[in-house]
Amino acid sequence: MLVIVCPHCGPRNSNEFTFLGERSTRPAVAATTPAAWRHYLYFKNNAAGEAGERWFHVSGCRRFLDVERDTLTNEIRSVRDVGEAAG
Amino acid sequence: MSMGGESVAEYSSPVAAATADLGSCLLHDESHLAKWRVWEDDHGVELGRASHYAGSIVCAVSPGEWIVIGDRPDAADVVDLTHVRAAIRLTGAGARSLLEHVCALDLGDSMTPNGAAARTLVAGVATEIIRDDAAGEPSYLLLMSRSFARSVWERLEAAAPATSQ
Amino acid sequence: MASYPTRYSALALLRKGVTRSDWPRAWRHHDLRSSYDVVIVGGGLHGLATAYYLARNHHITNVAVLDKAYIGGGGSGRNTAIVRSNYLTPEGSAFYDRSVRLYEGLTEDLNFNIMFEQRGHMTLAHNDASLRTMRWRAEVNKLGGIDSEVIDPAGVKELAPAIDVSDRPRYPILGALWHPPGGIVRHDAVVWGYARGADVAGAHIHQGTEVTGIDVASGRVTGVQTSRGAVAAPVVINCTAGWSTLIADMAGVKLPITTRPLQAAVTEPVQPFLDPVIVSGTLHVYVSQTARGELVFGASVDPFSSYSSRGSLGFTEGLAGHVLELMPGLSKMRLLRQWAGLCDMTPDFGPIIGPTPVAGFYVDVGWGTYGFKAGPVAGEQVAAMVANGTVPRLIASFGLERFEQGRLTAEKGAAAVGH
Amino acid sequence: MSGSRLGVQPGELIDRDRVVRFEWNGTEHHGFAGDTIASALAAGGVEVFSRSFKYRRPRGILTADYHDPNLFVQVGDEPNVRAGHRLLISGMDVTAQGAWPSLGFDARGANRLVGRFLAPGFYYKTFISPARLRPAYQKILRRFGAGGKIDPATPPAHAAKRFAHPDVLVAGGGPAGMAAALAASHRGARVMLVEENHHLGGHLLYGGPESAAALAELRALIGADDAIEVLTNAVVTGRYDHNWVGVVVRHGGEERLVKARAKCLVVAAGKIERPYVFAGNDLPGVMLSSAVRRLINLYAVAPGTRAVVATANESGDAALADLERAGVEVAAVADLRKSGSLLVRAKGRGRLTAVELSGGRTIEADLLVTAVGWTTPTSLLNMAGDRPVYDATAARFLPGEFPDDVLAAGGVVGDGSIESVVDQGRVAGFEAGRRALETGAAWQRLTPRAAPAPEVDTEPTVIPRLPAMPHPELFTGPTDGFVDFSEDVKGRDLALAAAEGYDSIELAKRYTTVTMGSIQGKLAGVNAVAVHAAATGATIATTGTTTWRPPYAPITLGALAGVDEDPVRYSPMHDWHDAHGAVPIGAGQWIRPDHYGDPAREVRNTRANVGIIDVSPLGKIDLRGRDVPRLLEFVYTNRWDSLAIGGVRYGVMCAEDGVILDDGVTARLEESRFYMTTTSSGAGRVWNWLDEWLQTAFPTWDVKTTAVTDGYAAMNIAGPRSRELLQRVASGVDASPESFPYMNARIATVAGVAECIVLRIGFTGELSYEVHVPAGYGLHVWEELLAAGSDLGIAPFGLEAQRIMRLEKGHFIVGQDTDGLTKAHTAGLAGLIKIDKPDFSGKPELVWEGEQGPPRRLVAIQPVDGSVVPAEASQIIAGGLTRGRVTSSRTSPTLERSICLAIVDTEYAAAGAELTIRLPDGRDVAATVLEHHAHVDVDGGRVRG
Repeated sequence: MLVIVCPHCGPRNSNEFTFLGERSTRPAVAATTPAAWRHYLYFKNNAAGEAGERWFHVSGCRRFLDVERDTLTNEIRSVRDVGEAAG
Repeated sequence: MSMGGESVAEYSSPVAAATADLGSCLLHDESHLAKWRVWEDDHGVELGRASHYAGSIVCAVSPGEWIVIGDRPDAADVVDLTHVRAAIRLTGAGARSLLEHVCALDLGDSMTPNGAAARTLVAGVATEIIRDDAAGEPSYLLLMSRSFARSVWERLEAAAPATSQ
Repeated sequence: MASYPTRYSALALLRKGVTRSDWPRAWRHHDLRSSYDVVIVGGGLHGLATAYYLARNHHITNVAVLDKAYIGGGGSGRNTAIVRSNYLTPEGSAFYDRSVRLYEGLTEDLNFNIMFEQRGHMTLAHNDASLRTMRWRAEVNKLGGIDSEVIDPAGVKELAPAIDVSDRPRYPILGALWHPPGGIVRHDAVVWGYARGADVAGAHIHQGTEVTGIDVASGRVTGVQTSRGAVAAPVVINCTAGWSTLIADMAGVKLPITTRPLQAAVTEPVQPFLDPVIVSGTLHVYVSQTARGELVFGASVDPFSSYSSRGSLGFTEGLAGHVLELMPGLSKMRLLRQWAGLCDMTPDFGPIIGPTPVAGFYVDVGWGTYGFKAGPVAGEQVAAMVANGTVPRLIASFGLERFEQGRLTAEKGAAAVGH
Repeated sequence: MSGSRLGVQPGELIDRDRVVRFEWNGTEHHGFAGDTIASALAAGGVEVFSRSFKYRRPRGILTADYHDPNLFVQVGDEPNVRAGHRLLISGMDVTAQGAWPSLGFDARGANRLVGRFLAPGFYYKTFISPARLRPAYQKILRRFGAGGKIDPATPPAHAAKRFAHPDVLVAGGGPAGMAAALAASHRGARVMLVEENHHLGGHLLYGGPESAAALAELRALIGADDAIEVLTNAVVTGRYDHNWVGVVVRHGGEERLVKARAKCLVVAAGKIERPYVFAGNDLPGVMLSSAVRRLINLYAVAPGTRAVVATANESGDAALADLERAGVEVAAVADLRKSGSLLVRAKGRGRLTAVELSGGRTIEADLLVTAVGWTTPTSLLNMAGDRPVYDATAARFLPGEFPDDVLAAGGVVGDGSIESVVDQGRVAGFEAGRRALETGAAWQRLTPRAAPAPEVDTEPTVIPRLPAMPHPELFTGPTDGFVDFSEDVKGRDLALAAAEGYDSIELAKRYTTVTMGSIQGKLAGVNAVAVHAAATGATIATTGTTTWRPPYAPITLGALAGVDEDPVRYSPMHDWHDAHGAVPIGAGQWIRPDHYGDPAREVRNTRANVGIIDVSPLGKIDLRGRDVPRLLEFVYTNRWDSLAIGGVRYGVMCAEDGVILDDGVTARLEESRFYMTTTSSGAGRVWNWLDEWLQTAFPTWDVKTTAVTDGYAAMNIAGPRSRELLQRVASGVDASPESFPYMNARIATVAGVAECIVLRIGFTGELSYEVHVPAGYGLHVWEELLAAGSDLGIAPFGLEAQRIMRLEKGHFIVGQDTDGLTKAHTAGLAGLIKIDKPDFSGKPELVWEGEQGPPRRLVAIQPVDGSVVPAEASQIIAGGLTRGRVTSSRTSPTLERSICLAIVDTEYAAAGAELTIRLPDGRDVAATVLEHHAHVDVDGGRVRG
């Protein structure tokens, strides 16, 4: 049971969150091709180490979060709300 | 649709009993309380806190929104949660240890002092927990989706025998 | 094909016992050659089976199997050793049916007792939807000539008396998919049997040899870099699990795979009481009792991707709760050991077998939670693909290209009722 | 002759005033309160407690504690009870395990004779052919399985779990652990102190007067400290990510799980005494020095009458002293620290009778005590990422590196006097407390609800090294013996395995099963490594240990399960259904009425008069804000901007891959207030889906979503007389078809309940109104509707009748008539896909599917023989291959014939096409494809009426 430090709720057990996988960018629908679109759908980096992920605090504040996690150690480097993810 | 509206209809509670005496603490069904969701608050209630205002409790468990328990607040957008959320109150010396059987949150005074509010899992159900001590006695108000209330109530009763140990 | 220096048999066992002489090595150490005809990355079940069938079926013996640690240390040694073929799609069930048939002959074929116990495989249905899926699988299986049928709760009770079939609102048992040919195998034995067979046929098994790079020149694979030096090879096959995307990345090939831990656990042994393999998709649990008397448990993959193969406490809690939902009498059994393996999940729960955009670089990956039961057939088909340079019909629908083309395989439904 | 009860010992744990009677293999025995099963039996002269797994050799006491591989017994319906740990209870029914037909005579003991032929992995080498006999072999092999019996009728033993948040969790209640707990508490930390045995103290319990004094003092201090929670007869089973720690608390056979998020974990697990590998080392009468010390000091049991002591350390010396004090004759002492002094072999048939020492000296004895060294239980440290390092001087593995939130104290890190161990533990605990408080303060700062974080000391304290004392490297003697007692693995077995190619320790472990038994290699681990290293010409250091995997000690499934149950959801009208003969059915988390006796009658009544169904589980989402229409345009495939106030529209949501996610109707109640309904199972998924798009893609849009599923009891009144019924109970709404047409919604007061939402929609293919009532008044309105409609022939109907009617109407159910690959075109929704919209979820895939045409289609079909109802999932075949499947099928009470929905390959989907359905019983039946999905109310006259 990982501890994820939610920026709004503080440290919480990971079973309060839904894992949505590595973040990916949605191609512009008007211009996309089947290959490009399906890479967006199916192909991830599957990084061994630093991964940029999206989690959802479904049983807490219901905010979507950008999580930087080391997939080898499960160490979590940072958790930010998608709203201020750039910050 | 809050209680005491013009309705003559008979209200029914989501749980079987109004109260349950679990020895070191009491369960009370307070589902009938009017509850509201708003996106503005002029009392300045901060995230993670709950405060009393003229008979109402205002709490914040998610950024930019508040839950009001009591009279309908005066706000642009108000969603009535009265029937959406059931309310169960645990009061008594053993309330915390009972809750610790079904809730992973650190309920100690440093992490969850009186007046703290949070949404978390209680008996596997997303629940707003408000620590609302009454006359120095530990008390927690739990709000959860109405259809789960019976399950949660029964889980609390099932855990009770173990609290002694 | 060369024969074993000492064939295994009861008689040989007796002879060794009397003369107190030792057995020859099951596989030998070799120097790493500077070039091989085929380099197989990954000394697990799939890699070793591929080497074995390359030699036995196609007389390709100048083959190296490279493993960064020891053979069978990955998914091959961490799975729950269940074999079945009652899949949802015609392609899927035909493929796994071939695997079951290979397993049935494997002990004699490899002259190594893999202890395949066909005690039957039972997938429980707790609601209309899963009962419907069971019937769907059974009907597809029957069309493919696979022994698979839907049975009622009484039938469940008869085959597995420990199961509680009493009527209850939450998880009643409405019936089950019954698959007599299914069963369990001693997983390590399969790895060792293939290793011994591949070794005697001339393949080189190099343990402790990590692949650090894959050489590609003008769209062709030319060899691999390893912790023990460079090896030239016109054909490189990625037979890894857990690390398959990292190996493919070395060749510049992207795979639609995410790596998830799959946990398993075993109890202390008790006297035999459970014959068939029991699976509940709804409760995400599968159970079998080994010849040693232990119960072996597995569940669904972890809720988030990770390369960490440490077990979690939450897994054992959920597992125990669900096992006791099925068999309440087991509450005093003790969980002895838990572990995790890495599973390569694909978007459609189908494997990825076939050529890649890099000529000579093949993949046999994406095996999710069911790579063990497919080991023999995957090895056989991949060997045929490499030897003949064409993709055999049996694996035609499992190619990498299907994802860009949007032609996903339909096992999605089956994976939900897993293992 | 056997052991027997001694006079009163200073530190004994037994209460001689309380005699406890129990049964052992059917004969009555007695012991004292405080006895373990094993100590009581030993006091009563029992020497053989079990038979070994492979060779069925008789086995006696080895370590006399929880981890004794020879003391597994059956207690009533509980298998594999540790007799060296479990306290005696009066009336206990204790039996030996795996000793069929009896402990004395064991037919399978014949195995011993053929031991030479049962080389490691012998089973891989035989039973190879003929294949037809293999199942028989397998049955025989299974008979040899170890372990006790489980009775499937055992009543479930579940105990509620609990969560804990100690600042410092100390694993191990010996001197170091107790000192660490006290120091951490003095620092201001809340401490949980966990001890595996029944009493705090570790080896101080049997260490003589000096130990006793120290123990008394430490216990007094801990007893007086409210900040320390002491859990005895409890064990830390695992350390998981981020210091999530499992603790099992035992009460006799019952176990209870505590899940602790420890800010700092102190591992003070002590040392485990290691057996010696030599011929006869498993004979009853051969014991470790710690076993002898436990038996004499804790239970006042003489372990033998004539002893040989082979010692290489202080523990053996102390055991020697204990024996002499207890009046046990010591025939010889072999000091293995002296060169040339050897322990050669133990002799005897079924029990020890003599011991051979160096120089051919053979001494008669019924007790052989060995003290040859220690194993460090680094299990918890390994789980924290530690890789132990072999220290040749100390002849044991010692901890290496582990994270900051884990510390080690006492025997796991080194040796020393009581003072030095206590002192090292004290400092470790002091520093653990500081780290924990620092973490706690950081968590308070990160937690809005928390109290203000206190100032904490950030100055680390250096923890003194506890040097590991030199110890001779004693693993195997001059003869071969058992390395693993629970698996019957000898040294030669490991050597043979290595010679056969299983030459990495992990391969050797898997091949010989060494360390894989029920004591998890606690005793065998290091000896196995030593033997394997010798066999492969490697060193112990380079060979390394095998991985310690959780749990540290086995946990019952009952403890892991606890009383947790997946939560169940009830409708506000649930009790009414119960009271009125509803047959319940689980639908996801909901318990719903499947029917009230006769679904067909319910259908006919609804079509003829009016029926009422509880559809409360239907997902409901309140949508507010200026930009709701933009959101609907994006998540649904069809158009929404034009929806008028009071209007209702049906929509389908697709995921980005074009696969149907959910469907439902959405009403516009006010300019900026919408009311979305979803499938019951999709309610949560859809709410999350909306919020995900709003938060990640459209953060500036003015849309507020609130799940209100539970806020409204929903009941659908359907049938030709439903309008009349509504008119009777509803006020504030004109129900006439002109002012309240199909696909419209109104706010109304129903049966006196204001703020009800009434939707005129028709899932059943009837004129019908869905009344959504504030949940607390649901039962009231439900009963009022039934009363008001009694003369209209109203009757409730359940899920089954609804399924039949929706099938008659040809409405598909997402997840039943569609699957994980069904895109919108396949479901025949082309008309609802507006690709002229600039963007919506899944648009590209739907555009491409539209261009290529779907490979499969959802169609309505009817078997030619209307009396045949093809089971759902029956395959549609052509040329022996599957071309599709029946997704829904029922007998239509309205048409009095079978009707179906099916997904078929497009080439077979044309209206009028003749199909062949293969029934589960193997028969083939013919069926025809209809033009529309609807079998009933094809023109929509009923719903629109």
